[in-house]
Amino acid sequence: MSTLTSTAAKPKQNERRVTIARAMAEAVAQEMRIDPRVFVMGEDIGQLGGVYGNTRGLIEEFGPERVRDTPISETAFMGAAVGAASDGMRPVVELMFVDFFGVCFDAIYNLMAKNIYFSGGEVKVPVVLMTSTGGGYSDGGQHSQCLYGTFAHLPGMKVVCPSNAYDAKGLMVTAIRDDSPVIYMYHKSLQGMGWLGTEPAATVNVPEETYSIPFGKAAVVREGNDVTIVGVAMGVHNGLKAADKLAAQGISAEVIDLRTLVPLDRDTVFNSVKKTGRLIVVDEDYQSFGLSGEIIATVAERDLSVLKASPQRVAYPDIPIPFARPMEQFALPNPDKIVEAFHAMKRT
Amino acid sequence: MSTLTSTAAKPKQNERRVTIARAMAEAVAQEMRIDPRVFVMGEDIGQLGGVYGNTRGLIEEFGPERVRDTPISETAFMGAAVGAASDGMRPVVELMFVDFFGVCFDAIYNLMAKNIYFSGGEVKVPVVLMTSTGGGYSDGGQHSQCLYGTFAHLPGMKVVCPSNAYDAKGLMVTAIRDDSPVIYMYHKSLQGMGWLGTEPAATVNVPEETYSIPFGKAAVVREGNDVTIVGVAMGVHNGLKAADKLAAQGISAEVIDLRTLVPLDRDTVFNSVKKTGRLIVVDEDYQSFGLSGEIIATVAERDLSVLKASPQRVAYPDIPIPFARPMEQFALPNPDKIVEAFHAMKRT
Amino acid sequence: MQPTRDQKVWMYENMLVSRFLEETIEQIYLEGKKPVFNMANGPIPGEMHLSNGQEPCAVGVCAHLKPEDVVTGTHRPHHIAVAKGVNLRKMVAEIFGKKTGLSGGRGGHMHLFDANVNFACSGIIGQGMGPAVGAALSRKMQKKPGVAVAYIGEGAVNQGAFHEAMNLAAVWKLPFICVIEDNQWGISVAKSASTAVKDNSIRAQAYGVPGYLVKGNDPCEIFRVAGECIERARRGEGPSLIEIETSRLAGHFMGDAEGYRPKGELDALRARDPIPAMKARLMAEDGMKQEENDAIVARARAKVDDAIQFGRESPYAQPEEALEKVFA
Amino acid sequence: MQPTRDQKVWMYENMLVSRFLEETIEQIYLEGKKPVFNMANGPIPGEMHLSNGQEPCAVGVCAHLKPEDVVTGTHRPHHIAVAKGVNLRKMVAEIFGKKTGLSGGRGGHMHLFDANVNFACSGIIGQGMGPAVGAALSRKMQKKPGVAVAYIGEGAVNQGAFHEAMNLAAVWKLPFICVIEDNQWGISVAKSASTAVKDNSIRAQAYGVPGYLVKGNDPCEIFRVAGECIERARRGEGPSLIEIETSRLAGHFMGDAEGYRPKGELDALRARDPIPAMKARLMAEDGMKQEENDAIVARARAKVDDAIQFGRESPYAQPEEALEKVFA
Ligand SMILES: Cc1ncc(C[n+]2csc(CCOP(=O)(O)OP(=O)(O)O)c2C)c(N)n1
Ligand SMILES: Cc1ncc(C[n+]2csc(CCOP(=O)(O)OP(=O)(O)O)c2C)c(N)n1
Ligand SMILES: [Mg+2]
Ligand SMILES: [Mg+2]
Repeated sequence: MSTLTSTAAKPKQNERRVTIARAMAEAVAQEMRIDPRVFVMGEDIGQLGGVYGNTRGLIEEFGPERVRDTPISETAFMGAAVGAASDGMRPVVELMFVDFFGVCFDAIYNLMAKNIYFSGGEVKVPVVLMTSTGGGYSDGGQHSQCLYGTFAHLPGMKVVCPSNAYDAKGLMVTAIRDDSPVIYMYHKSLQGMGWLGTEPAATVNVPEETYSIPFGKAAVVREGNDVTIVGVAMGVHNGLKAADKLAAQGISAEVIDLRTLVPLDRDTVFNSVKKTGRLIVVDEDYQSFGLSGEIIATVAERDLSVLKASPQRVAYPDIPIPFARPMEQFALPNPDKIVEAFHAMKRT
Repeated sequence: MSTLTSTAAKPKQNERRVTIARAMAEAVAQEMRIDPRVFVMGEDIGQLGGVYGNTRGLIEEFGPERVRDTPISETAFMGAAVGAASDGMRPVVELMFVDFFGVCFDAIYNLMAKNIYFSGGEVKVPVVLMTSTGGGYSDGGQHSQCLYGTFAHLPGMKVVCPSNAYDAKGLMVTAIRDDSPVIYMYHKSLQGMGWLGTEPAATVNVPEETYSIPFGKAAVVREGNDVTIVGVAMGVHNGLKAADKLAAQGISAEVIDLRTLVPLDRDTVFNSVKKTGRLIVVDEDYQSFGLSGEIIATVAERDLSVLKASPQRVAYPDIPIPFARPMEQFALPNPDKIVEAFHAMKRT
Repeated sequence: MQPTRDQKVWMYENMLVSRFLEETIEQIYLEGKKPVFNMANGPIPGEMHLSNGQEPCAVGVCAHLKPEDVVTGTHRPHHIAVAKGVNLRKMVAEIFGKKTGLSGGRGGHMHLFDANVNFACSGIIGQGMGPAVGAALSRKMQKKPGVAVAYIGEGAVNQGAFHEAMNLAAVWKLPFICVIEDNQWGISVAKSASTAVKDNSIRAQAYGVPGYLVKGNDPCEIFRVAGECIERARRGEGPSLIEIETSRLAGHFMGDAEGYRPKGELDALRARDPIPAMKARLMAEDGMKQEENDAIVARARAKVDDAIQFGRESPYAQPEEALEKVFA
Repeated sequence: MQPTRDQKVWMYENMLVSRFLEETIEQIYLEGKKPVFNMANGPIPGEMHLSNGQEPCAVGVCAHLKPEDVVTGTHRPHHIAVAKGVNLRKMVAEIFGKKTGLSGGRGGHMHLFDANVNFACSGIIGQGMGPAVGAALSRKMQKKPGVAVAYIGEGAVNQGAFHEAMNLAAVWKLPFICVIEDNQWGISVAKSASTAVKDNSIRAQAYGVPGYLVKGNDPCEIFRVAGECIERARRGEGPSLIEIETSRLAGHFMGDAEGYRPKGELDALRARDPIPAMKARLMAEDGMKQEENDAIVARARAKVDDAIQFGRESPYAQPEEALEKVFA
């Protein structure tokens, strides 16, 4: 099991507390200072500082050559990121909402993700693709999706999903330094943008100096003995809140933040379930054919005998995301649903 | 459990045996005859009859107005299919290789798949999107994928994957008559095109008259007691061959052809595993975050106690598809791997 | 082709309906969002793209259209929906997310579908193009009357969908018109920073179709040009393209601080607000008196008030209705 | 800008290398595929898109390029790769799927990458555009010399990627050239059925960049026009577009029965085969004698034979090497 744990749960007096948005921008800026090959491009990432604040301050420091607003031409600029990366640059490129992937997915999954393989490793593709995920604020079915499973399913891309600012910074540094494409998925409601109704626990102490967090190391963000709750991004916060509720019922839940989906830290999940015997996967992405199934299968195929009860999932139902608040909130995972899932588990 | 079974296994004397390609074209032609709203569009589906033969003969009978070769503009013509369908037509549209979905996926998954929902059911979107899947003939990493999980993960599309010509015809008729979008995925190596090294067992007796096969009904294509092998398309044939090999070892395998991934016949899978206690999922799509995990989770979450051993998957590894024959064949699922998986199962 | 007096009045009134609607939505949108602006709160949550200033693009084109004609709007669809005759009560109820809305609250303001008047839209840039071309194809194949119009922003013209759909419509000679609303901005990015040509009308040449540039944000001039294009399409002579220079009088969406706007731009645009201009013109050229104006204004106001009241007072769908209507 | 005699000879020789390569591949491809043609069989399995007839497009442009310049090819890449100076042995080994190939056999004939001469390609229509524009951006940002050329078929021009990338290159004034190989066919679909304009060169106007049409499939004329575009790009004056009328002398891919070709077309095209024409020209205009020709032919043949032998005799990678090189 990984010994890394999130600092999310330990606020201290007078410490510097930073939003994910700022942690991302800080990581990018620090890398841009030491590496002239790093540059940023995307829609409204210049003067506007990114719709979600994650490029704020960059154009002021680095100018419009290295912080490039693009036309609304995702196929062209995703393809351009691939070409620039193969030519020695290290683009950090933004897809404003992950929901827009469909207009440019060929450039992402047929070029960005495969050119290393197609070149037998002779060509490197150090692209970081930042993209916003998540709903909960009534933005409708084309602006609220997570699509974790969609990206994690297709080989050739590393997939990062931070749940807090500390991880956001360290994972961004690792992403920029990686010679392979990294899809960096940040959840809008964790960004620390008040106008999106942010989850406060995502804003945590973040060291000013540069540091990196390795990919493929899940964090056990809360230890427990009776059930393992696995998630990413908002799912981690839902898991932690559910763990509080379960604790009030005398049930001790362990909460795992996968942090990266590719590579996936299957060992940490398996070892935790081996200890607790029970598994709940929380996923804000669509339920079927995605993350939740994969995590359950990961445990079941390795050794079914570690499971003391039927594993459960609390995921987004297989429906487009509705606009109206009551319908959207009904469909989203939440702590109560996790608690219910625990009690609904069929014991073997 | 469904009582429908495939006719694949029962060849008779003098019967009409038909390839999947021809079964598809026949179903489309029969529907075009009775319904003037049905038309076909795509690349090279006119005079060429489709690269995979599945529109052969249509332009001769119905002319170029109803059988339309398109420019290489998938975003435009997929979008046009949506617009035409909402305007009362019933387009059957071809994406030549499923691998190309990335150039037009927004039109598919943000429009085609969601407009019914976004209109509260007021708008219908009767599109059939036919697309070829699969490798095994050294066509490289942009022309050999299956992507079952990618399509099945995203809500709003029905997903059909026939394994034989009988099902291909009946499922096509159902697809054309459905008022919702249907992704009809046909496997190149089952098409009965000699130049693709076809699997002969996919070419079966097909009635001349029109018939339909309901979606969401898996077929138990072989009954057995010791292990359940679940797959679609080529996976079914691999499963059947593995079942023969297992039978020679005294092991009785049940083989399930899911036939449609959305809707997914979870009951048939669960009931079979309840009987056999063992589960192997065969998938030519990438292993992680896809079909194989979903099927395992489906059984595990419903009632873990039906499983007598750790379920296994024989799927495509999480790598782009290599060109060279030895590497590609190494990576593909095959009957021997299924037999091995059976023996590797950890008993609880 | 010049609009008749009735057509001018129709355009004026629909511009007013659209503007009153936006102004009312603006107020209601801010309910529950003060002192802290949080998009998730209030009676109208989520993103809100207002169309203030762009009304001429909607009325000048739609004045020629019948319910049978097809229109696809953008992420900024209200003015177009109003001009196309979308059921206003249901539309407002949809914007509130209510059960009585066009989709029962599943869609929201970027997803307004009214099959009765053949209106649809999408929140994805450029993606109204393909469906409109498909509807045009459907009419041609069925030999049914009707043209299809796709609205698109000047920023969206740089999206591949524009190119593919224009070419397809031209190759197949479909009754299709692409209307570009050039408000000079794609969120914070100026047209000059995103577009290699000054006028998108020149891009019509890439498809061998007529291309027009309409300056001045003038409903009558738009009417004239759109009339030609639509007649052409109705005659079966194929597609055309119109770029309209218009103005975005609001932020990209509500909450946009617009720090990127050059100082003075907004004031200059407001001074050229097309609605007072239209009023002045009707008075000057068409003998409209203040009373007639007041009556038009009152009618427009009443329509909006009625729709707003309907939307506000309608109930939400049951939460679990979210699970319905995924398939037809 | 006219080619020197040396440049003409270089072009001629590279056309020969390319043609001999295709002819040899054609033969080997059919091994194991008779009597039943099954793409999966033989020493070279999979799809095979030959470039016979299109050699002038490759040599006329690449004659101006240095190894540092960037080229992206299409699904039909051999002639371009040859002219760009891709390591021929490794390229042929890749086409055979061997361990000694450019990617160790992972890519295959539609995925030829040679970082030493900055060549890449993709099997997806139009998707060479973005990467070439990105490479051009990289050079501009790094203030390093080098232009980027994207090849694309006339059918692929109707793909959104073309439009987006042209606009991006133009807005950012990048050292980029788009070369359209117009062989009149996209598989079985004629240009007239897919493209709303007769000449794609007119589409340059949609991006405010120079557009050229080169007729006659003539390497020297292509050289002249490409030279202007490339010089322009090197001077920092931005992108341009060239459409070349060329001919596809083979099927779309091997196994294509070409039932869609009008009768006589192929014979007419073969009568205008650019390689004999170039030979005749060198003899007529540049005093090339039969001996010199024979020497050139022999050199070209030897290069191909050597590469083919290398490819054939090289071993395959171990099957499990398929699992390597997914990430850098
Ligand atoms: C494919 C895609 N990319 C990006 C966006 C985000 N986005 C929404 S509106 C907008 C600007 C659109 O500009 P324009 O087309 O000029 O329309 P306007 O907002 O000015 O009306 C952008 C970039 C989107 N919705 N879809
Ligand atoms: C996005 C996409 N759509 C379709 C195809 C299938 N396809 C391969 S080559 C081809 C025709 C290309 O025509 P053109 O661009 O003129 O090039 P040519 O083959 O004539 O060299 C098509 C449709 C593809 N590879 N990618
Ligand atoms: Mg705009
Ligand atoms: Mg061509």
